[in-house]
Amino acid sequence: MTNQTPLVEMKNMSISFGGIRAVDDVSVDLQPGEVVGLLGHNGAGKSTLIKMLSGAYQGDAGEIYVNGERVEIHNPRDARKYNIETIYQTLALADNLDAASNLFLGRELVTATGTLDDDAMEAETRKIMGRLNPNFQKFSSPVSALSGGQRQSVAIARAVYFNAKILIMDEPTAALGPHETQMVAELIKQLKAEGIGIFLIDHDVHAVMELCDRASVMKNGKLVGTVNIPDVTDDDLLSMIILGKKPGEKAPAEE
Amino acid sequence: MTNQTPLVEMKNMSISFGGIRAVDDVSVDLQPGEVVGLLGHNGAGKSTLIKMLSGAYQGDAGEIYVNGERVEIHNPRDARKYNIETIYQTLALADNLDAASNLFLGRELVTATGTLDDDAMEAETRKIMGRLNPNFQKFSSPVSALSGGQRQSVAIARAVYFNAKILIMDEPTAALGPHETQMVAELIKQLKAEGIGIFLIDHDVHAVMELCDRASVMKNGKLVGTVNIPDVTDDDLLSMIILGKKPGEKAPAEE
Amino acid sequence: MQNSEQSFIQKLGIDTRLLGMIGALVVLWIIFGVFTDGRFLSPRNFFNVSVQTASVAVMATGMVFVIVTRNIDLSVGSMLGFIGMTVAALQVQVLPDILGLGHWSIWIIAALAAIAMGAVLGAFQGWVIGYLTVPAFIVTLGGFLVYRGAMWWVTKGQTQAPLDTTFRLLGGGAEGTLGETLSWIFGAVAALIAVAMMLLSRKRKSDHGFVVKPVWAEGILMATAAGLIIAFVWIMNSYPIAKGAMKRIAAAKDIELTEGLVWYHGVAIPVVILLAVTVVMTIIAQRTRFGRYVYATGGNPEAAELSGINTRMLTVKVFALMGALTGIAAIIASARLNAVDVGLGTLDELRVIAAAVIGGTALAGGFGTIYGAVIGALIMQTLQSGMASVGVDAPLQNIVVGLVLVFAVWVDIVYRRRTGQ
Amino acid sequence: MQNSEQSFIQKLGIDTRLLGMIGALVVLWIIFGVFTDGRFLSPRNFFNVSVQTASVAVMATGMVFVIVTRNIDLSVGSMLGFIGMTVAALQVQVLPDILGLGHWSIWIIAALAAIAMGAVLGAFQGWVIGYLTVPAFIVTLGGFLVYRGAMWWVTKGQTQAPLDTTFRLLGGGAEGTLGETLSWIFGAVAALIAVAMMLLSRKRKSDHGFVVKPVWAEGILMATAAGLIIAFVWIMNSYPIAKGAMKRIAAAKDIELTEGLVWYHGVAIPVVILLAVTVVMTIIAQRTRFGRYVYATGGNPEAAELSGINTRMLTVKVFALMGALTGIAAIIASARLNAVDVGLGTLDELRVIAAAVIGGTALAGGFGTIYGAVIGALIMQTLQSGMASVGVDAPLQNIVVGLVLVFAVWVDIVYRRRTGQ
Amino acid sequence: DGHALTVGVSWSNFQEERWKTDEAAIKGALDAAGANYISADAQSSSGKQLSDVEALIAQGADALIILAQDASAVGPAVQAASDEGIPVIAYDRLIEDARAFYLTFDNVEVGRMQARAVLAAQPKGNYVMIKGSPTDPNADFLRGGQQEVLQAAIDAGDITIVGEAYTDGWVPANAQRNMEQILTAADNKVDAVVASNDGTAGGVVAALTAQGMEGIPVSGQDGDHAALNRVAIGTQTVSVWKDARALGKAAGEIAVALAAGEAVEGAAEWTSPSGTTLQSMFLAPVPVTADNLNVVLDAGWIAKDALCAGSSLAVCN
Ligand SMILES: Nc1ncnc2c1ncn2[C@@H]1O[C@H](COP(=O)(O)OP(=O)(O)OP(=O)(O)O)[C@@H](O)[C@H]1O
Ligand SMILES: Nc1ncnc2c1ncn2[C@@H]1O[C@H](COP(=O)(O)OP(=O)(O)OP(=O)(O)O)[C@@H](O)[C@H]1O
Ligand SMILES: O[C@@H]1[C@@H](O)[C@H](O)OC[C@H]1O
Ligand SMILES: [Mg+2]
Ligand SMILES: [Mg+2]
Repeated sequence: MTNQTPLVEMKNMSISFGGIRAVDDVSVDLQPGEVVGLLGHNGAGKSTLIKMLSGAYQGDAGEIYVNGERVEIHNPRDARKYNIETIYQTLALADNLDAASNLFLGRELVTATGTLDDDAMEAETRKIMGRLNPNFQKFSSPVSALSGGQRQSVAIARAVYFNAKILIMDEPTAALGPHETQMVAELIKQLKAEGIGIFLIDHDVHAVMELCDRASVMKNGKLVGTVNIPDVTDDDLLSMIILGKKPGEKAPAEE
Repeated sequence: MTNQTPLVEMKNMSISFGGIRAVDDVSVDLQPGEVVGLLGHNGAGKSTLIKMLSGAYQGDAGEIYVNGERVEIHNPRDARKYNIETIYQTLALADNLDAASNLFLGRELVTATGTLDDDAMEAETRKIMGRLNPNFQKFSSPVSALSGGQRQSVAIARAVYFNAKILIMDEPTAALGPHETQMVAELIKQLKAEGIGIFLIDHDVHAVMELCDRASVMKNGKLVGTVNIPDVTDDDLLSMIILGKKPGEKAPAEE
Repeated sequence: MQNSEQSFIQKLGIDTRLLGMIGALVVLWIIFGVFTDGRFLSPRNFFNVSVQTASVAVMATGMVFVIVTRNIDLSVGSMLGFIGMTVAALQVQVLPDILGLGHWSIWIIAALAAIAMGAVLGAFQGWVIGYLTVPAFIVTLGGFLVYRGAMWWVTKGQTQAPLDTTFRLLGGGAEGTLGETLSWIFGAVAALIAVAMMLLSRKRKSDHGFVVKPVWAEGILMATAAGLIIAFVWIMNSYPIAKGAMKRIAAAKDIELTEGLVWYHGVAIPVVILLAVTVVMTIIAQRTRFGRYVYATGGNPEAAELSGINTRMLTVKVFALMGALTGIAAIIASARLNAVDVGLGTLDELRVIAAAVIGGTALAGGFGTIYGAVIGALIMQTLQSGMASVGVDAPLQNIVVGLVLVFAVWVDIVYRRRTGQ
Repeated sequence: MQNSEQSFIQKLGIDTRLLGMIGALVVLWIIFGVFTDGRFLSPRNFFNVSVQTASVAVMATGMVFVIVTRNIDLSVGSMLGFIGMTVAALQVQVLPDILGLGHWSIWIIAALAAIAMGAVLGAFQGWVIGYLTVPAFIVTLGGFLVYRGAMWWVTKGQTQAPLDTTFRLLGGGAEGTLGETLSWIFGAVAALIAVAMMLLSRKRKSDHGFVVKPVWAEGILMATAAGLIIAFVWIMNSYPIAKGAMKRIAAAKDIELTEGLVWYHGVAIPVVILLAVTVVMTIIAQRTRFGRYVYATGGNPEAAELSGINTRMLTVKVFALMGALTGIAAIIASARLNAVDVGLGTLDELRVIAAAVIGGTALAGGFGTIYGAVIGALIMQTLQSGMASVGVDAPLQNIVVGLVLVFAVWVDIVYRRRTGQ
Repeated sequence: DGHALTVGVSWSNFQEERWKTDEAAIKGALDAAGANYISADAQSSSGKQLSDVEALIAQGADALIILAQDASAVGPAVQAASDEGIPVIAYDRLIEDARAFYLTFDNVEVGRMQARAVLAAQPKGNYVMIKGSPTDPNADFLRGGQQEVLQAAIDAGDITIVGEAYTDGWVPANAQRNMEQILTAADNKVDAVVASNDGTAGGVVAALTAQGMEGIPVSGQDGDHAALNRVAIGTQTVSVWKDARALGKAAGEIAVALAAGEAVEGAAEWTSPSGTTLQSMFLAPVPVTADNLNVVLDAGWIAKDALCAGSSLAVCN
């Protein structure tokens, strides 16, 4: 790890739901142009952790630093101020609106008179969707009429269209076909090259090995550890996820 | 392919939404104890095809045979009559109910006096969830409080708990962690051994190669072709998905 | 402090929603008590309020199902009026001619007719909603207009009174109660059943090897439940029957009244009906398939349909049930007034929906409890009766009721947020 | 046949929902026309119905936003009454004392006060709903009670009349119209604007290289739009002013009336207001960020919040807008009656919500159009006025209105299902 | 001119029991004159009433009978009618417009009669005033008349008003609840109740019965059958009877006369409290008590078995 100021640092984050600790004293960080994988079993707390960064949840404890400065993120609007963009696992689309409306939601293009410029937005949407999902044609249907993968493409497009500095991707390719997945992988590489920092949650260990620089593994709300990808094998990662111990460490006693 | 009566035959199925053909004259079939993969790009029409079998949609044209007999499936209740169980891509869970209530929805266990036996249902749920997702503990929370993978485990449990003869799995492992995915793979093998026929939609070509006997590939609503898995390679499948042609065939003209 | 309070409640395992509402209710009682020099806290007033609440509360339990399934029923007030008018005409004009005035079976026929009529009307509305897919708002708004008009036609607008003497008991009043002894028996049996149910549930849980509440917590809960029931009976049994009414009753029963003799009311029959309805509806909601499907459909209609639930037929059943309960409410309301005029039930739809919503039923569907709706009805009635007792006049009453309503719900929301959902 | 009809409509690109509703409306008109020997289709009756619809329709456009964001507003009827009473008292009791009776600015002050008052009351309700998270149903039920009570207090229940003479014009009537010439100008300008907007949108689309409608389709649409506007003005301009009213107007303007002279009404001012509100609200709904956020929030509140929309503030704005529109409706309603009594606005909340729902607004949120709500209001008013014209006996009128309401919505649903959504 | 006259009637709220009698009487008078009857129900909304009147005019009415929801808010309706030269009859309730013909029973007088009858039965003690709907101006007229009669006794200290409440929408169930709460607050120390109509009286009697207090003086109006039966049984003291048949018949005849441009026999000028002078005709209300129940019987207003159920009065035997 270089010693330059990290783009994002989350320190000692904790949050509970109804008395149960979903995230328990977890710290992770991210450098510009770096992809950090977040791994862990189902319910480990990955989504909950990144939702504290994106403003969807407010943690019970912990500190967040962006570019070395302490920030308070109370809601998604705060996160946008710091150019944090998120692809949520649940996609967070307004089902009754079409792809373009969803893509530009909260940041609509307007004409000179201040009214919505739907045509310009649709044109832009066609461009970016062409890069993500070449089969996609349903520009005037509400997204509720889209297939699972089409919906996911819209959510991805939304996060990458605006000039994010920090990108959070929560299982972005879960519903994507092999071709579409490949296109997203290329996109990630390109964004990384542009100096954007990315948190990538993905259950596919191969993809993580291919795309990430580092990986943080969680188990039952706690951080198991963070490793440099070049230093580990697929199986190391798998055993961290399943056994909850770093390579060479002894498994911790189950709570 | 053996010549015994197929468990399921869907012949020349078609359905349109607002004038656009989502599924166009597709035929597939399934033998007992066989796993047939359904592949295709996002929006190819896989989910729509199987929804005509599960009773969620009614096709515009086509015929369905179960055990060689022509059947009419107008709604999900009809499908259940033929022991067809489905794991929907959208999971189809009642968010306000807990895992056990969702698992037994429509087929609740009752006590001698005819009232719901919630405790028995919870006990059963604990058993089956233990086999699918050992970390799962949230038995009394509504499923809206579960992580994406936990929700998917509940949906899987629901489909496999009851004695299905025909099982439809629409991207069952999309949100699952590596360990949980492995457990589902084992489950599929075991169900197959019990003589159950399975339609498996999965974007992971490796998984399809490992689990399936045959694979049908769709593109833009049409069937590209059906192949025996032992006869093809990963790359054959990929090129069928992306180029829309059977191995050795010429690519069809794009519409 | 807040945390220890929270964990105490958690250990007891009661939902904070219930506590919050009961808290809001108790606060209202105390405020009105202060303003009326304690009269509002007299057994007499508790008796009054309990009877006044019954009709709306009975309907509110049904409205919970309607709203949980993402529907609404604007027709209940009019339907109550229509049913009330029809069975009143039956008692006043039709049955006496056939069976003779005061025949013993008149009240039974009338009561059954009311319930059946409600179920049929409700089922028809449910059919239009479920099978013809016309939105419930429109269908029941139509019903609201139709029943009010139809009510007029039954008797050309004429008030029907007086009703059958036995039927009248279903509305409460000095005669329409269980009386002292029966009330005690009723209380004891109810308390026993409550405790037995809790023990049974505990046993079932531990049979399945689940963690159960600590014994002390279970003990406190049982004692509270039984205690509340007995306390309620005791209050109702401390409200003496007025001298004039005693004379009337004594005369009717041919008893000699001695000087200094006091009789007490006991639990009113409409309240007994309400309690029975509450218990049955709670069981339906929590312990039957039908109830489970109601909540599942409200939570996710598509998921319910995909799970093999016939959501259309479910809608028919839910509205039929709502109608039958409206029939019961019509019996109580008409018997209590001993008359049915064309205004009967006016605005009741708002009261009923408000009771359900105050009681925590979400208009977006999927959530709501029967006891919540009953307590909601009690809060609404407490507000109205309290205002009348304090002597606030109608226009000001409305203002105060409106403000307190919003305030009470807000307090409840804040309380629940504090104690962690 | 069905298919070719369908594809013709598809090519025209109008939504079948709109066609279905207009169809239902036309059917009602024809039926009433037959039953009244054509009187219902007279210019006079179209004029009446258009004015009668205005107040409810203005509020219905706001109710669309309220319901789309998954809220409800039960307070509009009472709020209309309260605002109406307050600005009536202002005109009758306060301003004449300060400015002198009949001062030219009275109507302006009164009108602005009405709108401002509505916006403030609405914003406050919205704040309680958005920030204190009390359900809209409860908050506006509270408002319903509070405003009705408050209205009584403004004048201790006394009716306020007559209103300022200029203010009165905002309610229509023989004097409150644009007159013949202005109406023609109004119609011509409106038709031109409609055609220009369609051309502009076509140009923008083709500039971005999107497929546009065939020229013939676009032509038919433009001709229809312009034609409808001109036809409407023509009908309003064929309704002669009654002799008595002409005398009065002539006297007021000091004109000599010659024998055989006929004046025509032209478009009524409340209808002009309604059209202006409809256009503005449609632009807000379809062409502004605020409108987009309203629909997004209704479709998925969490997604909207996660997309950086301040959904709480949005709630405040939606209710403030609803309040301001209620203020406008109060102006129309009170000016039309030239008086405000304590019953003003009674039951309007139901009419307004019904208009929005008939017009296709889904109570579950996310869907609804402004024009739909206006047509919904027109359907409701047609039903009510038609009943009074046909000569059905008064008590039967409610029944028929209720039945036809459900029937009309059902027909619309079946029609849309047939033509594919 | 060949075609028959049409008379339009606009009801304020047809739901209430008494109007059906009025309607029958109006229809009867019109039938006799060969005129047509058309009607509409404003459902307690003055706005709807204006629309209704417009519809009735558009329908070709030659004369209008209006039961006004509000005395001032029907102004534009009268205006519209007079613009077309159509005569308007203010039926039962005042319309503040000189162009209208006012035909009514005097409501203040009704209030006086109610109070007089109760005062006669119970000259001293604690009184409760159950008023009508706060949105009906008649409620205050009635209350005013009641006060006139009671004032002296109040000043003398003979009478104390221990409770007073409006009844939302004249709904009996609301009156019952208000009465219950007042009885609780007053510890049953109530000696007489002045209720403003028969419906509210019914609610009051139900509340009194629960306390065994049925039989104390209670007033009402309208001659509702259930109320007359209570008078016969002794649980209500008086129902001020406004013979709707006479009023309706008169209205029908006057409408026909005015439409034909004829003068109305027996009409006189009358000036309202706020200074509007109109042509008018007043019919006399009759207080019906146990002593003169034969009046309603003789008039054929009610059948004997309906009046007498459960009663042992002389008229009933
Ligand atoms: N809103 C909530 N209310 C209550 N519990 C919650 C809520 N959100 C998450 N949880 C719980 O917190 C834990 C962590 O959930 P989270 O969604 O972060 O898991 P995850 O690591 O993203 O899992 P997956 O791989 O399945 O997406 C889970 O046990 C879940 O049930
Ligand atoms: N209810 C619907 N209304 C309109 N169009 C629909 C509907 N459901 C599906 N479609 C369309 O039908 C096509 C096929 O969708 P389907 O969900 O079957 O795709 P899929 O092959 O399952 O894709 P994925 O891999 O993304 O899940 C898509 O273009 C989709 O937009
Ligand atoms: O006769 C009464 C009438 O005058 C009043 O306006 O409304 C109530 C009726 O009982
Ligand atoms: Mg997750
Ligand atoms: Mg799919």
